[in-house]
Amino acid sequence: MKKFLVLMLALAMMLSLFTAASAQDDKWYLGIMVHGLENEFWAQEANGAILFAESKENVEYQVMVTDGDDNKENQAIRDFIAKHGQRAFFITDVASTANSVNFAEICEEAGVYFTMLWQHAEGLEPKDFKHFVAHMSPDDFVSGYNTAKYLFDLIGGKGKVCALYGVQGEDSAANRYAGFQAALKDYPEIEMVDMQVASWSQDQAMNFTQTWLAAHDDIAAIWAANDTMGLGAIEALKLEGKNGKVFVNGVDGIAAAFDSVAAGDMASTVANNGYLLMGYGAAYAYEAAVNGKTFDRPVIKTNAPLITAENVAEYKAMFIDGQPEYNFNDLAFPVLSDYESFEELKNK
Amino acid sequence: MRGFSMWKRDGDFSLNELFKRNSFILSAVLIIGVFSVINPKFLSLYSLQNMSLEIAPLLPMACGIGFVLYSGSIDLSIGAVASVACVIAGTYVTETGHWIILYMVLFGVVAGLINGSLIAVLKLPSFIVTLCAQSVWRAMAIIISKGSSNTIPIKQRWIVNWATDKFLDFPVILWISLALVILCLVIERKTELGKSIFAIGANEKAARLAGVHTIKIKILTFVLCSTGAAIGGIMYAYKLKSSVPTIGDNLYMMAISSVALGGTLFSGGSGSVLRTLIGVISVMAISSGMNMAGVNPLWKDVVFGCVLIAAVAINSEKGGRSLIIK
Amino acid sequence: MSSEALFTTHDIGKVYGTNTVLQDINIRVWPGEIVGLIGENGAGKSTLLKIIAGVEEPSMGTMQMNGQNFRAGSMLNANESGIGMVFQEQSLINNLTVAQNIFLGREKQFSKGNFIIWSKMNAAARNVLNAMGLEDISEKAKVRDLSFAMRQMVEIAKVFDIVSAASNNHALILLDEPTTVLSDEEMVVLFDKIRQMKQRGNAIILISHRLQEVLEITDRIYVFKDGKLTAEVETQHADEAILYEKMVGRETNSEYFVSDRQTVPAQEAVLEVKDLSMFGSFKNVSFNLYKGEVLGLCGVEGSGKEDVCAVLCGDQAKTHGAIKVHQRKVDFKSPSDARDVGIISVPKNRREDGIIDILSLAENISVANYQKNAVYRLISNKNQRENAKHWVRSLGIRCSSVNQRIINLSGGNAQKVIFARVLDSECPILVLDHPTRGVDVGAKGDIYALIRSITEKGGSVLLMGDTLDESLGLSSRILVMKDGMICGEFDCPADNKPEQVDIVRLML
Amino acid sequence: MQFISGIGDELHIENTLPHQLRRSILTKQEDIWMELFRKRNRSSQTIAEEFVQKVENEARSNLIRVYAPITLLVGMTIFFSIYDSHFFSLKNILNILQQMAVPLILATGLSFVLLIGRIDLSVEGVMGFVGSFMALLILNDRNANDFGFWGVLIPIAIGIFYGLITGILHVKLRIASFIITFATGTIIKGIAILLYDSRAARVQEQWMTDWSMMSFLGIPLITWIAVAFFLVCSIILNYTAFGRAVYAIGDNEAAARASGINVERVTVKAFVISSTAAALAGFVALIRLKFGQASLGDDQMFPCITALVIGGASLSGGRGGTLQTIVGILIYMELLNFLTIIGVDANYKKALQGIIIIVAVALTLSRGRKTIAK
Repeated sequence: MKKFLVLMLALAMMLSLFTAASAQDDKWYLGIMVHGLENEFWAQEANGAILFAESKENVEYQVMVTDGDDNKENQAIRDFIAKHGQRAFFITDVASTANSVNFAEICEEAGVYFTMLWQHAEGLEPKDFKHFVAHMSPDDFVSGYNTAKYLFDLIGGKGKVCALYGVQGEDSAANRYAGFQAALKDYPEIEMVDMQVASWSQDQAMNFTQTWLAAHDDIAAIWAANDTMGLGAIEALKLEGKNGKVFVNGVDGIAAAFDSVAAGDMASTVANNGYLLMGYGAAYAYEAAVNGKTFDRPVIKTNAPLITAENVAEYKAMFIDGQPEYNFNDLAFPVLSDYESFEELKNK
Repeated sequence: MRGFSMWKRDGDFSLNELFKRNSFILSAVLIIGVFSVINPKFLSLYSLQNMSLEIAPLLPMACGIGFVLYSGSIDLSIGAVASVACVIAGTYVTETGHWIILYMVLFGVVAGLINGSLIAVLKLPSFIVTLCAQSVWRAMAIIISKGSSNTIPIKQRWIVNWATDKFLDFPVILWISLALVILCLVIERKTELGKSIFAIGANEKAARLAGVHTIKIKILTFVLCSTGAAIGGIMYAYKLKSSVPTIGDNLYMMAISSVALGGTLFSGGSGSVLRTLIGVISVMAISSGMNMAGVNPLWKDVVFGCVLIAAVAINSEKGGRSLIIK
Repeated sequence: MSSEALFTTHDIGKVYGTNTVLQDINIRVWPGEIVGLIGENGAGKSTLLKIIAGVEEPSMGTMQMNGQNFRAGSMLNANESGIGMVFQEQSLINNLTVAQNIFLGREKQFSKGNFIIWSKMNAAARNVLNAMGLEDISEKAKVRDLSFAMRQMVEIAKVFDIVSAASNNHALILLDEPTTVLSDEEMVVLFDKIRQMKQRGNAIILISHRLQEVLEITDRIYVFKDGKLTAEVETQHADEAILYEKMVGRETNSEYFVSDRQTVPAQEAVLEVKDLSMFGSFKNVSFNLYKGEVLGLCGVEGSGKEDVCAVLCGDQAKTHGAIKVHQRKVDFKSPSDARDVGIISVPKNRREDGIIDILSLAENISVANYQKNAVYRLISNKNQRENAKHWVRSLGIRCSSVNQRIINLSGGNAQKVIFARVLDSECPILVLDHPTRGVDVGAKGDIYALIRSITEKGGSVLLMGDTLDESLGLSSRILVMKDGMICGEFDCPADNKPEQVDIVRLML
Repeated sequence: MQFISGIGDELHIENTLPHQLRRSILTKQEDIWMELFRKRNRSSQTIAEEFVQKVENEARSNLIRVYAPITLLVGMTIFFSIYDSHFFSLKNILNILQQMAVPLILATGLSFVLLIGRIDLSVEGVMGFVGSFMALLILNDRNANDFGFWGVLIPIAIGIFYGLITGILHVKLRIASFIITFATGTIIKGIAILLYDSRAARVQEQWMTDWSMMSFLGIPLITWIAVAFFLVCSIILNYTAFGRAVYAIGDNEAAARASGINVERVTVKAFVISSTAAALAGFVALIRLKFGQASLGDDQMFPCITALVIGGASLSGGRGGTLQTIVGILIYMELLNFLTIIGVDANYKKALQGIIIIVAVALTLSRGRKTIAK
């Protein structure tokens, strides 16, 4: 019976709260949507957005993770809107290409401004939505292409290559691999031995690499779709003493990868620079929401430098050991000047 | 031992009994209560609509797997089945129109038949069979979707819009899945199938000797389950207006935990659709509530785990000490 | 008989919630005597033993072992102070060897450090078995390979060893219906084991429903009724009549098997069995079962009669031969097929194969025929309960409500529920496999009457009696099986039943 | 009368009834083996003869069932080696040995839980936690910690303790192990993520790097660790009272309780062992990868369980053990490795795996008309 009373109590509390109205305020609420925080790069993104939010005194923020799950994302943003109404605005690393449309529609319906990073669906254009402020991303395709190209040059344009794929069904995995394949077309003498799905997992990548090394003794390079898999491959190589001899790359630019590049184990990685992406993404959305700015070129490709032995030191200093300092009022800063060149490459 | 059955009891009615039997509602009320204390807007129409939108597709899946759990088996493949259904529906609805729903339901039936006959006829452990089925269907979903999620072209999205349109303030798919819940309730309480499932779950040997068609019933159980999963998958496709090959990867644990949260014992022979309904509502309330309470995402897993344990502990049907919990 | 008692209880009582199952029990047991406990199911016998053995806590009262106060917190304590119990349900572990079972939970004595030395244990087990005269059971054999009876013997051996190890020959051993699964000659073996124990000065308390046994082996008999100790009888002054009277407070009637209601079967054969064989169990069994007939199937354990029944109710597959029901040839893939053509069975061991434990009475009754309570193919729970109530009334099942879990019923009542189930299925042919096993005298009577009314209504029964005279008393015809073949047939009309000895002669 | 007539009988039983015959047969196993390959004309047998035959057949099928997994393993190995020469190369064998370290440890621990008919989904979480927490305690690139071996012991200890908690929750709250371990697993993984707060630590401990290189008799050290753990557990399982109790509970929990076994304690112990395994696995995985992510343990548990079942363990408890574990793991690892070597398209690989495993289980499991599969 005691439980029963508790139940009654709870009911009473609820009823009393129906009447209670929440206080109106003049703050703006930034919803930061990232895939998760266990991954370093995603955390970097979130921190970028937080950097911005803290640079503005009338902005409060909340970080929400989607685990790359469309449902969770939609639920989360609706919850946030339910909480803050029109005074909410979003910066999102959208869970999947497909869901970008839902995201746009939900925000449009609720009249909430947002900037989108990375994926966006075919035919989803900021211009079609009043509240779709901008779309920013370093191009996964480009990253895949550049890293692959760099590897192939290192091995002199010929030899056996294996590839480690990300999680099946995730777009960044698919696009990066597409970039890799595009590069493959440019190098006819490169022999593609095998591709395996290591699901961003260091352990699996290590196992696959070991098996490859057992099956073929003359592998020249291993292309990995992200840093953790690259690191896994390198661990396998270390056991054979082949680290640094067989070239491996990564993408994302996590601390471990920077170290590995510095140590000469990893040939290259790409610094996607989450700070810049989300920091400025948030800045764009803020300008639109608060000051009603609109932007004539809302689809923005950002600068994602290829990290190699030469430039690793300076970038590590900026991204890992410290946090970059950005002037979030200079909205032109993040824009990458020449990205059209890649567009026809994709269509090719 | 099930659901609200208390009210239909003749004669021996007592508030205490009533409470014991239906305490599983308590957890849901508490969860919702707590979160609405933290943030009153938790119960605003918009937020309720939002939750209902998430609850709708999960319901048929949870109800489906509920039956498998009542029968003492388990099905880990529902997520993957949902993925396949979602992918195919999302990819081809623009060509076939809504016939795709029928096809996908049929697909669910087939998937269930495969599981069921492997388990009931070949007598293989459901855990392993469905685990393998899971990897097979997952691969299928990936292959069909060519590895990435695709949205229905913006021009054609109107085709599926009706699913998320509001009817009496709530999305159509919610009403659909509520209808399905009622259907499941009828199956559970009113049909030979439902009753036999519980008999098998409680003591298969005895049920068999008493003339229950154990093999047939078991197969049907898994058919129910997979069909529910397929319907869930379709709903996701219509709700997200896209085909997502990874949609089911977390769903099967979601479904199973919501059944457990309703207080169903996994030892078989007990449980009810109503408990499942409560379970699903609670699960969604938890995740929505944490968003609205602004819980630090780093803490989410921890909080969810704890709430799950607590809720299951409160809700579990006490089978008496004699009952062995595995 | 030595002056001072080995074990005594003072006003022991047990209360579950509101209902008292045991009150003011005062018994004394002297070293070197065998005491029998008899009484209807639910009379509290088993509860008392469980309390003594430390499985359950007494709600009130005290006990004394060897003069000093004793309160068994757990079975282990009980064992240490020299009290051991053999349970009704078998408590051996099938996937362990005999030796491991005998010393389960007592491995310490054979272990060096923490590790068990198997050779030592096996040797010890060998001795235990030999001491029990079970030379032909291998201590290395897995229990799952043993027959039921042998398992029982092993279990008894185990308990004997436990307690005699604990106390030097002044142990108290509790046997809860040890003979239910034993075949006659195994019973003989068991009994002289018990007598040996007695010689050595141990005391034995024995529960049994077979009164002849009790009379044969015990020195004194305590009679229980409704949780009270109603009488104490010196065995030599007792006979069945007296005991019945004291137990059920009702005169034992010559009409025990209600023979006057025995029907004369019609000529129409409802079940025809031709050359039925099951590889390794029975062979070329042929017989007819006629409308309104009780056909008794006799034979020792392993004569194949159990398997005949198993095949007839679809539980096992026949290897060849033909079964005809109502002149239609049938072939069963599962019991459900048999049910569909009108054959259903009351299984032998109720706990595992009979009751659906955590479901309600009503569910348990209607499981064999859901559609009966259906309205437009949708089952009405109301009808189901009404139907259940009807059976509860007509079979006199004792229960708090039809929603009660069957697991909470006493053996006799549970068995009645099973009967309600098979009757509810409206199958004309019933296969009764030891229908009165572990059922108290009162319930037995009811069940006998029930069987009569079944045949009167034109149903047919294939019966395997729990005891020979049960088969004799009930059947209108008896088939005797030996080594998987039918080796004799007796007509037994109500007026002149054949002699038991003739049948036994054929069986052996 | 004479039951067994026939030419050259080894087994003479005079004047006996079948059920007595049954005894003598069960006790004269040797005779049965002799009988096994004996010819006899099947017509005109008495029941007794048939019975002897039946026992033989059962014994035979039993034999087959016990040795099916091993046969499968040998067959696979031979087939693979013939199919692709790389498979049986020393290098590849060493790979398999190294890759099976973690699964072997986990499976060994899980086998206890499976034997008592429970399941433990929390191992992945524990593994991830131990790995990532350990990386934070020993010399690493995230913080100044350098607790050396304490940094190894403390996380493992916590991992073991967590198993204790899980077990106690399971027996006290009486929640199905499937769901309670899922919950506790979620929790501890969450804790792991909390601890390293979004940036996993990279190990810089020199000895750990050395250990990953070290090998004895050409076999990598971590494999030796796994094998050692495996052996210890085998001894616990086969030579201690606890081991017997585990089997007893798995076979018949009520009976085990009745014969004075403290079921709760044994159950908890089993969970402790499985979490110990998980903790150790986390340590080994860290040695391999030197990168303390919470995802360290992901997708580790289901493969192990599959492997155990292929090996002949039963999910409902009671069946399984040392042999089943090692064989199952080997089969599974070889299959994985082979599919990679011959370069099966990654998309179809998983599907193929699933199908192969179902077939394998179907082949190795013994099932009768009355078998109950759940």
